[in-house]
Amino acid sequence: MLQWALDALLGLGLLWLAWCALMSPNLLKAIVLFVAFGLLMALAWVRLDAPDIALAEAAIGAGLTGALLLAALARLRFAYADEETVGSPAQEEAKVRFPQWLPAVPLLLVVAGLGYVVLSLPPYATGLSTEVTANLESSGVSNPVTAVLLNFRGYDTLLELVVLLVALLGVWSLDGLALGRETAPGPVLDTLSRFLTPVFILVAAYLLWVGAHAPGGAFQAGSVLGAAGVLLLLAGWRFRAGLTELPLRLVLVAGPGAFVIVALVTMLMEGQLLEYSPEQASILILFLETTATFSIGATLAALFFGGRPQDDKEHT
Amino acid sequence: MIPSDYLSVALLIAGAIFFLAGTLGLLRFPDVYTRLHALTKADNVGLGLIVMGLVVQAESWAAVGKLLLIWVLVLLAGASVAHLVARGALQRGIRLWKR
Amino acid sequence: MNWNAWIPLLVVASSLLPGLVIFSLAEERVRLRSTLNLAGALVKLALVGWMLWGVYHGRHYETRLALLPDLELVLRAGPLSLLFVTLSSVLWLVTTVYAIGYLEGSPHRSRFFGFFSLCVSATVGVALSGNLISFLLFYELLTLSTYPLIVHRGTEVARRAGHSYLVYTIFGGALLLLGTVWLYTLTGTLEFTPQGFLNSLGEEHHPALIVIFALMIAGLGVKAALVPLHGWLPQAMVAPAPVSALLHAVAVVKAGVFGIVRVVYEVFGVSFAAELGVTGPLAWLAATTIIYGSLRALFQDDLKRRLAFCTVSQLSYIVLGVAIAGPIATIGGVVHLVHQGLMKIALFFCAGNLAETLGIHKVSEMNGVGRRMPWTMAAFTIGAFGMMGAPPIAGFISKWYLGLGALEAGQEWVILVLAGSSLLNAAYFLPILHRAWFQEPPETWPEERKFGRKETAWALLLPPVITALMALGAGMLASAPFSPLGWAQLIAQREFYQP
Amino acid sequence: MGTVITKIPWGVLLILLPLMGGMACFLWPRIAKILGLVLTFVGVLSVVGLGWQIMSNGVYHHAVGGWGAPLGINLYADGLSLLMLAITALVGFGISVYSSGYFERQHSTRFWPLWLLVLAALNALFLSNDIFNLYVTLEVMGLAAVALAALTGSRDALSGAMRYLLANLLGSLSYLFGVALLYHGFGSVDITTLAVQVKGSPTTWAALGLIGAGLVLKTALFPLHFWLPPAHASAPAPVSALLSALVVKASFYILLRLWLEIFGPLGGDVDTLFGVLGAVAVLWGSLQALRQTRLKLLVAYSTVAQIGYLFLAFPLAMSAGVMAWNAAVYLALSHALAKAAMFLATGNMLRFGGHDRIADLDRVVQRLPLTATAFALAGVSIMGLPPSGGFIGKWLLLEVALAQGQWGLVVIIVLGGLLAAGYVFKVLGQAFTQAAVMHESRAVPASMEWAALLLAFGAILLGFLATPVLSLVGIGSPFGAHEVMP
Amino acid sequence: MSTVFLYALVGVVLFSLGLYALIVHAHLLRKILAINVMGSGVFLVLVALAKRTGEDTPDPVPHAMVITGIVVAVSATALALTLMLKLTAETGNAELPEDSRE
Repeated sequence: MLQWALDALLGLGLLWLAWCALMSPNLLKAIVLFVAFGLLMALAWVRLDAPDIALAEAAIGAGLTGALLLAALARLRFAYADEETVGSPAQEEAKVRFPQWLPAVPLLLVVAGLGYVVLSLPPYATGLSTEVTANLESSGVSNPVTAVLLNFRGYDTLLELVVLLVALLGVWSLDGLALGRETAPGPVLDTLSRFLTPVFILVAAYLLWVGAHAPGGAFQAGSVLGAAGVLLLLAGWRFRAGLTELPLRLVLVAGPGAFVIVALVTMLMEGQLLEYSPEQASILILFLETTATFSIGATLAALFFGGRPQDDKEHT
Repeated sequence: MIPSDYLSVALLIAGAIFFLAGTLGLLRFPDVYTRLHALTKADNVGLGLIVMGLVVQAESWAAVGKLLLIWVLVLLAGASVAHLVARGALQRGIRLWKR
Repeated sequence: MNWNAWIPLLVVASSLLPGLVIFSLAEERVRLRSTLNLAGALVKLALVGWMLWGVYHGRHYETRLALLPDLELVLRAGPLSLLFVTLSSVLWLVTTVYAIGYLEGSPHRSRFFGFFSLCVSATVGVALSGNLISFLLFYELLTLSTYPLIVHRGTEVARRAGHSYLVYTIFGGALLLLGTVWLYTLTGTLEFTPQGFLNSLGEEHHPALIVIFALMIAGLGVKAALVPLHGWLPQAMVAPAPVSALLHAVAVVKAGVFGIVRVVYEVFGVSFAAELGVTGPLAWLAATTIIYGSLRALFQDDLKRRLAFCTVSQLSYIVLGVAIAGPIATIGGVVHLVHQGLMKIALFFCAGNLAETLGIHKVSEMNGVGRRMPWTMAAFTIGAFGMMGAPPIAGFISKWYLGLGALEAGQEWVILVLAGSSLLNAAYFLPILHRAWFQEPPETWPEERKFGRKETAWALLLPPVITALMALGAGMLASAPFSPLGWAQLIAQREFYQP
Repeated sequence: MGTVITKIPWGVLLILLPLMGGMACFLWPRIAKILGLVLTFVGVLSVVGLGWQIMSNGVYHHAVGGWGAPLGINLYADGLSLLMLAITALVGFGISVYSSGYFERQHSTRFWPLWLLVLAALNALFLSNDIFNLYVTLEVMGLAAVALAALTGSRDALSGAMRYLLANLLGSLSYLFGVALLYHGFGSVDITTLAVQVKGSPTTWAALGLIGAGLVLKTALFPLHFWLPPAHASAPAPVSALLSALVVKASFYILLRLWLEIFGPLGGDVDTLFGVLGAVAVLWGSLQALRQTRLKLLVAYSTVAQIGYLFLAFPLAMSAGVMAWNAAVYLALSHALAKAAMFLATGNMLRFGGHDRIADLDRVVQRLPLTATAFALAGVSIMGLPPSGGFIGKWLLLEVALAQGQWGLVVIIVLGGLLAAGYVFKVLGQAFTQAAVMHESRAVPASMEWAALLLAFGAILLGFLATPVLSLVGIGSPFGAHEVMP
Repeated sequence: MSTVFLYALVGVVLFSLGLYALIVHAHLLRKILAINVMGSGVFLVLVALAKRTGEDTPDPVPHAMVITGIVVAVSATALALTLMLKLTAETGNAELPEDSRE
């Protein structure tokens, strides 16, 4: 009963936060509420026995997305500040285009319909869990989620890393506004980032290693690395001249690149794309996860940075 | 319930009270600086008490270590963020509240 | 390897390939271009001659290429096809000579001759098509390749004429397509067959067949300039004279008429069409067009427009011959396909000469032109008398057979139409001749170009004279074995009325 | 020789090569152009290899990871996939050749990696047999396409791309929701497995609604086409070609595939709905195209209309499955070639004249004859006039519609062709005349003119290849399951 | 009602809330937020229903899918935000212009 009440409270809390985030008249508030919503989602994932997702959500969904949104808002306001007319907060108000209830009516029907459909599903269904359990032995890892991500459906993960790369290519090709350095970061942030970076790296390494048999893995580790990058960027750290070109790009491509190469090699050796022999599976997975972690971390940090990084002397 | 459980409960409740006080301060205090003061002070102690309450329940020294690490990290982050917020407010020219 | 299977394709290719090469030629390579054109025309003529001889002796020439799983692109040389192919090939040669002279020094000639060759290929394709889908294919190709020729001059008037041409023909093409597909869903075949292939369809399909017939006639009637679908033709006269001559007197409009002949005789079968009761309305439509075209021609001062309305009227003689639905009328209609082409192209050549040499575009400017350009006007006179139906020129033969055929079929009213239209023909041609021969020439011509002692350039002079002589010859030697009339009789015997 | 060709895993190469190429172009921008050209050409060869394989061994299967469905992901290629791959390779090569002349240095380094990744995603999509994997490929393709559409950074391009991105994301989420329902309802994301498992139930219908809506949005079927004209019209020419020719076809392909395998027999009246929307799209898109004064917008609206044609096959497929689908596939293929050619030709005219106002086209026929020819030939196929691929597709569609007495559709098909003629000749008519405004013209590289021309020529050539193409599409009988339906 | 269906229903409502906000709002940042909320809704449905195995361990396949989905979502968000910023720099307004072409 207590459990149920907790779940109900959590569910209602999610809905309420989402509603507030979406309808708040103030954009900053909306984003902060959205981050809170993300954290509550992480809690929901825990309640649903999905600790892997909880970690990913907390790090990526709430953390990095929140950072991206806040940075975007800051740049948006900075852009507005240039012009007299758009400086007013009216710009950001939750402007509504037509009677608000108009789309609400069909959407209520959608809710009712989909709700009915969801409830009509059988209360018990194993999905693919039996197949996963049966083959977990030969997958090379004992965390079933990692097994699915890196082995059973590793091809999806390969393409997913490509999605991340594509997003970065897109951001760079748009000449996004690079993160400026308007104010000096100050000693506190500087010290904090210096102190925390090793901790982040340690945590990332731990998550990466532990992912084989417990919640964690490349995405979680990568996003922790990414968070470290964000902190460093905020503290004023920049890529050193000479590293922004090929070396940086190599790190960004390492994850999907390694994946593709492994895919090719396994195909040549075993006959099928990404078919690992059971003996080598765990080491291959670790290799893929390591490269993926670096790439994910670097890509997320680069996404936060915005524009294509340039050598410091050019960057004014 | 064994004695250590009573200790946990006491510590947790104490922690919760600190959180409550901190939140109350956040809501009721007049300006950003005083609010920061209430929030960080109370929450840091509150979290410490809760961590202590959980340490009592911990099953291994590793778990104790992790719990303490959380506290330390939050202390660090909280202090730094409070500093940054206050500095930002000062730079934007927000005045200190005076009676 | 059976070469006979490729000859029809070669006939099409003999103008298509030079055309494609010509597109890529630089503007100033006049000699190479002319050589290519003439060589293509001669090769085509030779191939056609070969097939004529072969078909006369009962050989088959047929090319089949897969187009759709159950439909093929068929090019087949039958007597009817050859009639049209021969006409087009001969006239293409003549017109090419004329065009080389006419366009000398004007811009965009590569483009012009390229599209010109495409048009001829499409026309020959239309003639040789052995089934409806092939016919449709070349018919649309003809539409598309004519458009650039109409807008060739790039003026606003030309653009509007092209626009109007497209509105009519694309719409017609769509109707024809609709009719064809519909027919295909009913029969599962589209192969042109003597006496048609629809006899076996049951009663219940007859209403659908009548609609299909209407769709097809409407689609073809656009190019055949049946009233009220003729609107584009007079406007299209903005095109250069060789275009008006070959395409709007012969190729394009004949493609429409030829299609009607095919549909009536080899899709529906003339007796089945009569049974459906669709030939009567078609005959009335043709008669209306004949009279309407002549009446409109009467009031045109622009020479080419007058000739265009004359074309509208004359084309329907052929349709009328078909719609009367008797063997003799058929001969009259089919032979007029050739006769009208010869006479009308001569007339257009002459009109082009007047415009090119003296800058004359209007009938009212033609006073005394016969003295300045006697050869041209002599050819014009032959053509004009032929149109009126005066013996011994080819037009007389056509009208004679049409009249006989109408009497044979018991449709006397047709005689009245023929007589009326002949009177009208005389009414709009005789004044021209009178002006040209018996009026005093003006002091100066609108825009005269000198050609030494000749009245005009050889390339411009020879084609009208030759075609006029051919029209004369077709009439005088009508009883010879390979004359148009002889061939039309062969067609009527072999294809339509064989037991 | 033959055995070597049949042993090489062409299908996998089609995915991996452009993927690696995209990354390599990102790493070493200097070789991007050469690498892109070489790899797209190798793509053409690979499709030929795959075709050989499929023709000699039957449909192509590849169990990624060696697991096989339902646990793993299967790659699958039958005749339908093969044709889509082939058209992607051909149009892709054309786009590559064109782009090698089109882009300046800065844009070139940005274009090639994204373009190769789109190509990889397209190939992966056509080869996938797994609805979740399809979602991921859709996302790779969608995000890269958005980035490409915004490449010029102009105001129009940015707002077009933004609209496109939002539509894309909404479509993807809707699709993903449908995938979630299917997985939880029937325990698999493998299409073949689902085809057996799925029964008519509220879950199925909801999944159909969500997946259908998502894919229809991505395919830009009326009334969800709003994002297409601005995005396609403001992108650089090769990108417009890519988006109109291939990207919208990809989501249509998924819809078709899922309809054939999973939803068709359970779809109820959805096919009628698709038909009606398709019909309205044909008319609306054509009329809008006629109204445009800018060439690129005209061509973009023409895409809206031509997409409508593809959906006309749905109501007709009830009783004449194979024929109707053949028609749709044929139309899709020829539209891909023709529309790519048209956008590329438009790009040439735009570069040449510096604008794309239709009324001010300045004697394009004389000054850019190859481009004008390309536009005209592509127009022939779009109008559905013979001889062209478009004609064959329209013929098949008309035949089915007439055989079933669907007079409404017959009228729409014919009318759509007439309207198409209207907007194509609206452009060509101006191309002969001299513009009132004189302008400085800019040279157009030969590679750009020839790329457009050859693609257009391909669309015409398709008019003569119906028999082989239709026998290819029959491999593995993708439409076969439907034939026995009453 | 079990936890599974509770969360699944919350997911459905989140999806619809997001959709509603996406339609109603003009500001692009809000649209991007709305898309993210919609995504969370779908993810919640996927994962909640995975708990129906009747055992302690839920079905891991949807979990893997959701992790993929989260990464896709953050990628799309980053791209969308950059586009929004560039568009704002061009138009001075973080909204989609009504059709601005002549």
